Amino acid sequence: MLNVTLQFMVFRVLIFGPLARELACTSIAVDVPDNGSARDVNEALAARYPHKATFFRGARLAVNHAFQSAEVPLHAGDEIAVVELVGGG
Amino acid sequence: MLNVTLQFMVFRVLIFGPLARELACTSIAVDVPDNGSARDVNEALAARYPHKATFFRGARLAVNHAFQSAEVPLHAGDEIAVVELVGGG
Amino acid sequence: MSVTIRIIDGPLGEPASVLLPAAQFGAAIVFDGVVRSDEGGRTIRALNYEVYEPMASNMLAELGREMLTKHGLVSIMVEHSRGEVSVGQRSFRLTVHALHRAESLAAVGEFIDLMKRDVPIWKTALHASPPGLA
Amino acid sequence: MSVTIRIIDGPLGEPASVLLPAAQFGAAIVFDGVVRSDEGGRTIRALNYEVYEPMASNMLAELGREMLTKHGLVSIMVEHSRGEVSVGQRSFRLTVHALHRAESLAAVGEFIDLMKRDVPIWKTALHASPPGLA
Repeated sequence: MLNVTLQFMVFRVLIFGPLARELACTSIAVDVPDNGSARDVNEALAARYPHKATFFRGARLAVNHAFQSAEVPLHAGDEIAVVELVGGG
Repeated sequence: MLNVTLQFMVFRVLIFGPLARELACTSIAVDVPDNGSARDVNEALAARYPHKATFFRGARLAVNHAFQSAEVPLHAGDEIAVVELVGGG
Repeated sequence: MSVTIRIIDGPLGEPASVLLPAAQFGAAIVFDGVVRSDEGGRTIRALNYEVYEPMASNMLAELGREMLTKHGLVSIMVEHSRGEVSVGQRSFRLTVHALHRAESLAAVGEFIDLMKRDVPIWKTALHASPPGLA
Repeated sequence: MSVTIRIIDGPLGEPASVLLPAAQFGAAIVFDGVVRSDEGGRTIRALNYEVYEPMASNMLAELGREMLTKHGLVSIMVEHSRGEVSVGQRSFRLTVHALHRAESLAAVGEFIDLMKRDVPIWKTALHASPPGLA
Protein backbone atom coordinates (compact mmCIF):
# COMPACT_ATOMS: atom_id res chain seq x y z
CA MET A 1 0.00 0.00 0.00
CA LEU A 2 1.34 3.42 -1.05
CA ASN A 3 0.77 6.42 1.14
CA VAL A 4 0.96 9.70 -0.83
CA THR A 5 0.56 12.91 1.09
CA LEU A 6 0.15 15.96 -1.10
CA GLN A 7 0.86 19.17 0.74
CA PHE A 8 -0.86 22.37 -0.30
CA MET A 9 -0.64 25.96 0.75
CA VAL A 10 -3.78 28.03 0.67
CA PHE A 11 -3.56 31.70 -0.27
CA ARG A 12 -6.23 34.35 -0.34
CA VAL A 13 -5.20 36.37 -3.38
CA LEU A 14 -6.24 40.01 -3.08
CA ILE A 15 -7.99 41.65 -6.02
CA PHE A 16 -9.00 45.29 -6.53
CA GLY A 17 -10.74 47.75 -8.75
CA PRO A 18 -12.63 46.68 -11.88
CA LEU A 19 -11.60 43.05 -11.38
CA ALA A 20 -13.00 42.98 -7.85
CA ARG A 21 -16.24 44.51 -9.09
CA GLU A 22 -16.50 42.08 -11.99
CA LEU A 23 -15.99 39.05 -9.76
CA ALA A 24 -17.94 40.57 -6.90
CA CYS A 25 -15.28 39.75 -4.33
CA THR A 26 -12.07 41.18 -2.94
CA SER A 27 -9.99 38.03 -2.60
CA ILE A 28 -9.83 34.61 -4.21
CA ALA A 29 -8.74 31.51 -2.31
CA VAL A 30 -6.38 29.25 -4.25
CA ASP A 31 -4.45 26.08 -3.45
CA VAL A 32 -0.80 25.93 -4.46
CA PRO A 33 1.46 22.87 -4.06
CA ASP A 34 4.13 23.08 -1.42
CA ASN A 35 7.23 24.65 -2.96
CA GLY A 36 4.94 26.27 -5.49
CA SER A 37 5.74 29.51 -7.20
CA ALA A 38 3.92 32.63 -8.29
CA ARG A 39 3.20 30.91 -11.61
CA ASP A 40 1.17 28.26 -9.74
CA VAL A 41 -1.02 31.05 -8.40
CA ASN A 42 -1.59 32.35 -11.92
CA GLU A 43 -2.53 28.84 -13.04
CA ALA A 44 -4.83 28.26 -10.08
CA LEU A 45 -6.62 31.56 -10.76
CA ALA A 46 -6.95 30.64 -14.45
CA ALA A 47 -8.43 27.27 -13.52
CA ARG A 48 -10.81 28.87 -11.06
CA TYR A 49 -12.13 31.36 -13.67
CA PRO A 50 -11.92 29.60 -17.06
CA HIS A 51 -13.60 32.52 -18.84
CA LYS A 52 -10.73 34.75 -17.66
CA ALA A 53 -7.95 32.18 -17.99
CA THR A 54 -5.86 34.25 -20.40
CA PHE A 55 -6.09 37.30 -18.18
CA PHE A 56 -5.07 35.43 -15.03
CA ARG A 57 -2.22 33.53 -16.70
CA GLY A 58 -0.68 36.85 -17.71
CA ALA A 59 -1.64 38.83 -14.62
CA ARG A 60 1.12 40.51 -12.61
CA LEU A 61 1.26 39.34 -9.03
CA ALA A 62 2.68 41.21 -6.09
CA VAL A 63 4.12 39.02 -3.35
CA ASN A 64 4.52 40.78 -0.03
CA HIS A 65 3.97 44.17 -1.69
CA ALA A 66 6.48 43.83 -4.50
CA PHE A 67 6.26 42.54 -8.06
CA GLN A 68 7.92 39.14 -8.35
CA SER A 69 8.96 36.95 -11.23
CA ALA A 70 6.81 33.90 -11.96
CA GLU A 71 9.51 31.59 -10.57
CA VAL A 72 9.72 33.07 -7.10
CA PRO A 73 8.92 30.37 -4.52
CA LEU A 74 6.02 31.05 -2.18
CA HIS A 75 5.82 30.52 1.54
CA ALA A 76 2.82 30.12 3.81
CA GLY A 77 1.67 33.53 4.98
CA ASP A 78 2.86 35.42 1.89
CA GLU A 79 0.49 38.21 0.90
CA ILE A 80 -0.38 37.87 -2.77
CA ALA A 81 -2.26 40.44 -4.86
CA VAL A 82 -3.24 40.74 -8.50
CA VAL A 83 -1.95 44.14 -9.66
CA GLU A 84 -3.62 44.75 -13.02
CA LEU A 85 -5.93 47.39 -14.49
CA VAL A 86 -4.34 50.06 -12.29
CA GLY A 87 -4.78 53.72 -13.19
CA GLY A 88 -3.97 56.20 -10.47
CA GLY A 89 -3.72 59.91 -11.01
CA MET B 1 24.03 119.04 -65.88
CA LEU B 2 22.34 116.15 -64.08
CA ASN B 3 20.55 116.77 -60.86
CA VAL B 4 20.32 113.58 -58.79
CA THR B 5 18.50 113.79 -55.53
CA LEU B 6 18.93 110.70 -53.35
CA GLN B 7 16.28 110.44 -50.68
CA PHE B 8 17.09 108.63 -47.45
CA MET B 9 15.14 107.66 -44.42
CA VAL B 10 16.92 107.67 -41.09
CA PHE B 11 15.98 105.04 -38.52
CA ARG B 12 17.17 104.61 -34.97
CA VAL B 13 17.31 100.81 -34.71
CA LEU B 14 16.71 99.63 -31.15
CA ILE B 15 19.07 97.07 -29.66
CA PHE B 16 18.87 95.25 -26.34
CA GLY B 17 20.58 92.85 -24.00
CA PRO B 18 24.08 91.53 -24.66
CA LEU B 19 24.25 93.34 -27.98
CA ALA B 20 23.45 96.68 -26.36
CA ARG B 21 26.11 96.05 -23.71
CA GLU B 22 28.70 95.01 -26.26
CA LEU B 23 28.12 98.10 -28.41
CA ALA B 24 27.58 100.34 -25.38
CA CYS B 25 24.43 101.87 -26.81
CA THR B 26 20.71 101.16 -27.03
CA SER B 27 20.03 102.29 -30.59
CA ILE B 28 21.93 102.61 -33.83
CA ALA B 29 21.14 105.28 -36.41
CA VAL B 30 21.12 104.01 -40.00
CA ASP B 31 20.29 105.55 -43.38
CA VAL B 32 18.08 103.56 -45.70
CA PRO B 33 17.15 104.60 -49.27
CA ASP B 34 13.60 105.69 -49.83
CA ASN B 35 11.52 102.64 -50.68
CA GLY B 36 14.10 100.60 -48.82
CA SER B 37 13.28 97.35 -47.07
CA ALA B 38 14.23 95.59 -43.86
CA ARG B 39 17.14 94.03 -45.73
CA ASP B 40 18.61 97.50 -46.27
CA VAL B 41 18.62 97.96 -42.51
CA ASN B 42 20.51 94.69 -42.08
CA GLU B 43 23.04 95.83 -44.67
CA ALA B 44 23.41 99.27 -43.13
CA LEU B 45 24.03 97.73 -39.72
CA ALA B 46 26.58 95.33 -41.22
CA ALA B 47 28.36 98.24 -42.90
CA ARG B 48 28.32 100.25 -39.70
CA TYR B 49 29.90 97.39 -37.66
CA PRO B 50 32.15 95.46 -40.05
CA HIS B 51 33.42 93.17 -37.27
CA LYS B 52 29.82 92.05 -36.73
CA ALA B 53 28.73 92.08 -40.36
CA THR B 54 27.71 88.43 -40.46
CA PHE B 55 25.66 88.78 -37.31
CA PHE B 56 23.83 91.88 -38.53
CA ARG B 57 23.18 90.50 -42.03
CA GLY B 58 21.38 87.50 -40.46
CA ALA B 59 19.79 89.37 -37.57
CA ARG B 60 15.99 89.23 -37.18
CA LEU B 61 14.37 92.61 -37.26
CA ALA B 62 11.06 93.58 -35.77
CA VAL B 63 9.23 96.36 -37.59
CA ASN B 64 6.52 98.03 -35.55
CA HIS B 65 6.67 95.23 -32.96
CA ALA B 66 6.36 92.26 -35.30
CA PHE B 67 8.90 90.14 -37.15
CA GLN B 68 8.93 90.99 -40.85
CA SER B 69 10.45 89.39 -43.90
CA ALA B 70 13.54 91.03 -45.38
CA GLU B 71 11.49 92.33 -48.31
CA VAL B 72 8.96 94.33 -46.34
CA PRO B 73 9.12 98.00 -47.40
CA LEU B 74 9.86 100.52 -44.69
CA HIS B 75 8.19 103.85 -44.04
CA ALA B 76 9.42 106.89 -42.19
CA GLY B 77 8.54 106.56 -38.51
CA ASP B 78 8.62 102.74 -38.44
CA GLU B 79 10.00 101.39 -35.17
CA ILE B 80 12.77 98.93 -35.94
CA ALA B 81 14.48 96.65 -33.41
CA VAL B 82 17.06 93.88 -33.57
CA VAL B 83 15.54 90.86 -31.85
CA GLU B 84 18.42 88.46 -31.35
CA LEU B 85 20.07 86.78 -28.38
CA VAL B 86 16.75 86.70 -26.53
CA GLY B 87 16.32 84.35 -23.61
CA GLY B 88 13.38 84.97 -21.33
CA GLY B 89 12.25 82.61 -18.61
CA MET C 1 17.69 65.62 -2.85
CA SER C 2 14.45 64.39 -1.37
CA VAL C 3 11.49 62.17 -2.18
CA THR C 4 8.21 62.70 -0.32
CA ILE C 5 5.11 60.51 -0.66
CA ARG C 6 1.76 61.40 0.84
CA ILE C 7 -1.46 59.39 0.58
CA ILE C 8 -4.33 61.63 1.59
CA ASP C 9 -7.92 60.69 2.45
CA GLY C 10 -10.23 62.54 0.08
CA PRO C 11 -9.32 65.42 -2.23
CA LEU C 12 -6.00 67.26 -2.08
CA GLY C 13 -5.88 70.80 -0.76
CA GLU C 14 -4.19 73.76 -2.40
CA PRO C 15 -0.50 73.31 -3.20
CA ALA C 16 1.64 74.12 -0.20
CA SER C 17 4.73 76.23 -0.60
CA VAL C 18 7.70 73.96 -0.51
CA LEU C 19 10.57 75.39 1.46
CA LEU C 20 13.84 74.58 -0.20
CA PRO C 21 17.21 76.26 0.10
CA ALA C 22 17.32 79.16 -2.34
CA ALA C 23 19.18 78.89 -5.61
CA GLN C 24 19.30 75.12 -5.64
CA PHE C 25 16.85 74.84 -8.51
CA GLY C 26 15.91 76.69 -11.67
CA ALA C 27 12.60 74.99 -12.44
CA ALA C 28 9.65 74.09 -10.25
CA ILE C 29 6.64 72.23 -11.61
CA VAL C 30 3.40 71.50 -9.86
CA PHE C 31 1.22 69.11 -11.82
CA ASP C 32 -2.33 68.56 -10.56
CA GLY C 33 -4.66 65.82 -11.73
CA VAL C 34 -8.29 66.89 -11.47
CA VAL C 35 -11.38 64.66 -11.58
CA ARG C 36 -13.30 65.35 -14.79
CA SER C 37 -17.05 65.03 -15.17
CA ASP C 38 -16.78 62.63 -18.07
CA GLU C 39 -15.20 59.23 -17.53
CA GLY C 40 -15.57 56.62 -20.24
CA GLY C 41 -18.29 58.57 -21.98
CA ARG C 42 -20.60 58.91 -18.96
CA THR C 43 -21.14 61.81 -16.61
CA ILE C 44 -19.84 61.04 -13.14
CA ARG C 45 -20.05 62.83 -9.83
CA ALA C 46 -16.84 61.49 -8.31
CA LEU C 47 -14.05 58.93 -8.51
CA ASN C 48 -13.25 56.50 -5.74
CA TYR C 49 -9.56 55.62 -5.38
CA GLU C 50 -8.49 52.27 -3.96
CA VAL C 51 -4.87 52.32 -2.80
CA TYR C 52 -3.11 49.05 -1.95
CA GLU C 53 -0.82 49.95 0.89
CA PRO C 54 2.03 49.83 1.72
CA MET C 55 2.84 48.67 -1.81
CA ALA C 56 1.49 51.86 -3.43
CA SER C 57 3.60 54.16 -1.25
CA ASN C 58 6.63 51.92 -1.64
CA MET C 59 6.35 51.97 -5.41
CA LEU C 60 5.68 55.69 -5.60
CA ALA C 61 8.84 56.24 -3.53
CA GLU C 62 10.79 53.87 -5.74
CA LEU C 63 9.59 55.65 -8.87
CA GLY C 64 10.43 58.98 -7.25
CA ARG C 65 13.97 57.86 -6.46
CA GLU C 66 14.32 56.52 -10.00
CA MET C 67 13.28 59.90 -11.48
CA LEU C 68 15.52 61.76 -9.03
CA THR C 69 18.56 59.79 -10.14
CA LYS C 70 17.77 59.55 -13.83
CA HIS C 71 16.91 63.22 -14.29
CA GLY C 72 19.15 64.67 -11.59
CA LEU C 73 16.23 66.26 -9.78
CA VAL C 74 16.53 68.33 -6.63
CA SER C 75 13.32 67.02 -5.10
CA ILE C 76 10.12 65.23 -5.95
CA MET C 77 6.89 65.12 -3.96
CA VAL C 78 3.92 62.89 -4.75
CA GLU C 79 0.49 63.37 -3.23
CA HIS C 80 -2.35 60.99 -4.07
CA SER C 81 -5.89 60.77 -2.82
CA ARG C 82 -7.50 57.68 -1.36
CA GLY C 83 -11.28 57.29 -1.28
CA GLU C 84 -13.79 59.61 -2.86
CA VAL C 85 -12.82 62.72 -4.85
CA SER C 86 -15.58 64.77 -6.47
CA VAL C 87 -15.58 66.24 -9.95
CA GLY C 88 -13.41 69.38 -10.08
CA GLN C 89 -11.34 68.33 -7.07
CA ARG C 90 -7.70 67.32 -7.19
CA SER C 91 -6.69 63.70 -6.68
CA PHE C 92 -3.04 63.74 -7.63
CA ARG C 93 -0.21 66.22 -7.36
CA LEU C 94 3.39 65.89 -8.47
CA THR C 95 5.82 68.62 -7.39
CA VAL C 96 9.26 68.57 -8.97
CA HIS C 97 12.25 70.84 -8.45
CA ALA C 98 15.15 70.61 -10.88
CA LEU C 99 18.05 72.65 -12.13
CA HIS C 100 16.57 73.05 -15.62
CA ARG C 101 13.15 72.86 -17.20
CA ALA C 102 13.90 70.01 -19.62
CA GLU C 103 14.55 67.47 -16.90
CA SER C 104 11.66 68.67 -14.77
CA LEU C 105 9.18 68.23 -17.64
CA ALA C 106 10.65 64.87 -18.65
CA ALA C 107 10.43 63.64 -15.07
CA VAL C 108 6.77 64.65 -14.71
CA GLY C 109 5.69 62.93 -17.92
CA GLU C 110 7.67 59.80 -17.23
CA PHE C 111 6.61 59.53 -13.60
CA ILE C 112 2.92 59.70 -14.46
CA ASP C 113 3.24 57.14 -17.26
CA LEU C 114 5.01 54.69 -14.96
CA MET C 115 2.61 55.36 -12.09
CA LYS C 116 -0.40 54.58 -14.25
CA ARG C 117 1.26 51.38 -15.41
CA ASP C 118 2.67 50.00 -12.20
CA VAL C 119 1.41 51.54 -8.99
CA PRO C 120 -1.46 49.66 -7.29
CA ILE C 121 -4.07 52.38 -7.30
CA TRP C 122 -7.47 51.80 -8.87
CA LYS C 123 -10.25 54.22 -9.60
CA THR C 124 -13.96 53.59 -9.80
CA ALA C 125 -16.44 56.05 -11.30
CA LEU C 126 -19.29 57.05 -9.04
CA HIS C 127 -22.32 58.04 -11.07
CA ALA C 128 -24.93 60.59 -10.22
CA SER C 129 -27.68 58.05 -10.80
CA PRO C 130 -27.45 54.28 -10.23
CA PRO C 131 -26.12 52.33 -13.24
CA GLY C 132 -28.99 51.21 -15.42
CA LEU C 133 -31.02 54.33 -14.76
CA ALA C 134 -28.72 56.72 -16.58
CA MET D 1 -10.60 79.08 -23.47
CA SER D 2 -8.47 81.99 -22.33
CA VAL D 3 -5.00 83.43 -22.72
CA THR D 4 -3.66 85.77 -20.05
CA ILE D 5 -0.34 87.62 -20.22
CA ARG D 6 1.11 89.54 -17.30
CA ILE D 7 4.41 91.43 -17.26
CA ILE D 8 5.33 92.13 -13.64
CA ASP D 9 7.94 94.50 -12.26
CA GLY D 10 10.36 92.50 -10.14
CA PRO D 11 9.94 88.92 -8.93
CA LEU D 12 6.66 87.00 -9.21
CA GLY D 13 4.65 86.29 -6.09
CA GLU D 14 3.24 82.93 -5.06
CA PRO D 15 0.99 81.24 -7.62
CA ALA D 16 -2.56 82.53 -7.32
CA SER D 17 -5.45 80.10 -7.39
CA VAL D 18 -7.00 80.27 -10.82
CA LEU D 19 -10.76 80.16 -10.69
CA LEU D 20 -12.13 78.16 -13.56
CA PRO D 21 -15.47 76.41 -13.96
CA ALA D 22 -15.25 73.00 -12.31
CA ALA D 23 -14.81 69.86 -14.37
CA GLN D 24 -13.59 71.62 -17.48
CA PHE D 25 -10.06 70.31 -17.12
CA GLY D 26 -8.26 67.19 -15.98
CA ALA D 27 -4.72 68.54 -15.75
CA ALA D 28 -3.32 71.74 -14.30
CA ILE D 29 0.37 72.60 -14.52
CA VAL D 30 2.17 75.46 -12.90
CA PHE D 31 5.72 75.83 -14.17
CA ASP D 32 7.97 78.30 -12.35
CA GLY D 33 11.32 79.49 -13.60
CA VAL D 34 13.61 80.44 -10.72
CA VAL D 35 16.81 82.49 -10.87
CA ARG D 36 19.77 80.26 -10.12
CA SER D 37 22.97 81.38 -8.46
CA ASP D 38 25.14 80.13 -11.29
CA GLU D 39 24.80 81.70 -14.70
CA GLY D 40 27.44 80.97 -17.29
CA GLY D 41 29.82 79.54 -14.72
CA ARG D 42 29.85 82.58 -12.41
CA THR D 43 28.00 83.22 -9.21
CA ILE D 44 25.39 85.92 -9.61
CA ARG D 45 23.16 87.77 -7.19
CA ALA D 46 20.32 88.56 -9.61
CA LEU D 47 19.17 88.70 -13.21
CA ASN D 48 17.90 91.83 -14.88
CA TYR D 49 15.16 91.30 -17.47
CA GLU D 50 14.72 93.72 -20.35
CA VAL D 51 11.29 93.38 -21.96
CA TYR D 52 10.60 95.05 -25.31
CA GLU D 53 6.97 96.11 -25.08
CA PRO D 54 4.38 95.84 -26.49
CA MET D 55 6.05 93.29 -28.77
CA ALA D 56 6.88 90.91 -25.93
CA SER D 57 3.29 90.80 -24.64
CA ASN D 58 1.94 90.54 -28.17
CA MET D 59 4.17 87.60 -28.96
CA LEU D 60 3.52 85.85 -25.66
CA ALA D 61 -0.21 86.17 -26.39
CA GLU D 62 0.28 84.89 -29.93
CA LEU D 63 2.29 81.90 -28.66
CA GLY D 64 -0.36 81.29 -26.01
CA ARG D 65 -3.14 81.25 -28.62
CA GLU D 66 -1.04 78.95 -30.81
CA MET D 67 -0.61 76.46 -27.92
CA LEU D 68 -4.28 76.75 -27.00
CA THR D 69 -5.36 75.79 -30.50
CA LYS D 70 -2.68 73.22 -31.25
CA HIS D 71 -3.02 71.34 -27.96
CA GLY D 72 -6.70 72.02 -27.30
CA LEU D 73 -5.96 73.70 -23.98
CA VAL D 74 -8.60 75.12 -21.67
CA SER D 75 -6.49 78.08 -20.59
CA ILE D 76 -2.95 79.37 -20.52
CA MET D 77 -1.51 82.13 -18.35
CA VAL D 78 1.97 83.61 -18.74
CA GLU D 79 3.63 85.78 -16.11
CA HIS D 80 7.07 87.24 -16.72
CA SER D 81 9.20 89.57 -14.65
CA ARG D 82 10.71 92.80 -15.88
CA GLY D 83 13.70 94.35 -14.12
CA GLU D 84 15.69 92.80 -11.32
CA VAL D 85 14.96 89.34 -9.88
CA SER D 86 17.24 87.98 -7.18
CA VAL D 87 18.62 84.47 -6.93
CA GLY D 88 15.96 82.09 -5.60
CA GLN D 89 13.09 84.29 -6.78
CA ARG D 90 10.71 83.46 -9.59
CA SER D 91 10.89 85.32 -12.90
CA PHE D 92 8.57 83.27 -15.08
CA ARG D 93 5.42 81.28 -14.54
CA LEU D 94 3.35 79.33 -17.03
CA THR D 95 -0.03 78.02 -15.85
CA VAL D 96 -1.82 75.62 -18.17
CA HIS D 97 -5.18 73.89 -17.83
CA ALA D 98 -6.04 71.08 -20.21
CA LEU D 99 -8.29 68.07 -20.47
CA HIS D 100 -5.42 65.59 -20.26
CA ARG D 101 -1.86 65.58 -18.98
CA ALA D 102 -0.17 64.79 -22.30
CA GLU D 103 -1.24 68.00 -23.99
CA SER D 104 -0.57 70.09 -20.89
CA LEU D 105 3.02 68.84 -20.67
CA ALA D 106 3.59 69.19 -24.40
CA ALA D 107 2.26 72.75 -24.34
CA VAL D 108 4.53 73.77 -21.46
CA GLY D 109 7.68 72.42 -23.09
CA GLU D 110 6.85 73.84 -26.50
CA PHE D 111 5.80 77.23 -25.19
CA ILE D 112 9.05 77.72 -23.30
CA ASP D 113 11.18 76.63 -26.25
CA LEU D 114 9.42 79.08 -28.55
CA MET D 115 9.48 81.87 -25.98
CA LYS D 116 13.24 81.55 -25.53
CA ARG D 117 13.68 81.61 -29.30
CA ASP D 118 11.33 84.39 -30.33
CA VAL D 119 10.04 86.64 -27.56
CA PRO D 120 11.98 89.90 -27.11
CA ILE D 121 13.08 89.45 -23.51
CA TRP D 122 16.75 89.64 -22.58
CA LYS D 123 18.45 88.81 -19.32
CA THR D 124 21.62 90.24 -17.89
CA ALA D 125 23.48 88.69 -14.98
CA LEU D 126 24.14 90.99 -12.03
CA HIS D 127 27.22 89.89 -10.17
CA ALA D 128 27.92 90.22 -6.50
CA SER D 129 31.22 91.90 -7.24
CA PRO D 130 32.07 94.06 -10.26
CA PRO D 131 33.34 92.11 -13.29
CA GLY D 132 37.09 91.89 -13.16
CA LEU D 133 37.22 91.62 -9.38
CA ALA D 134 35.58 88.18 -9.15
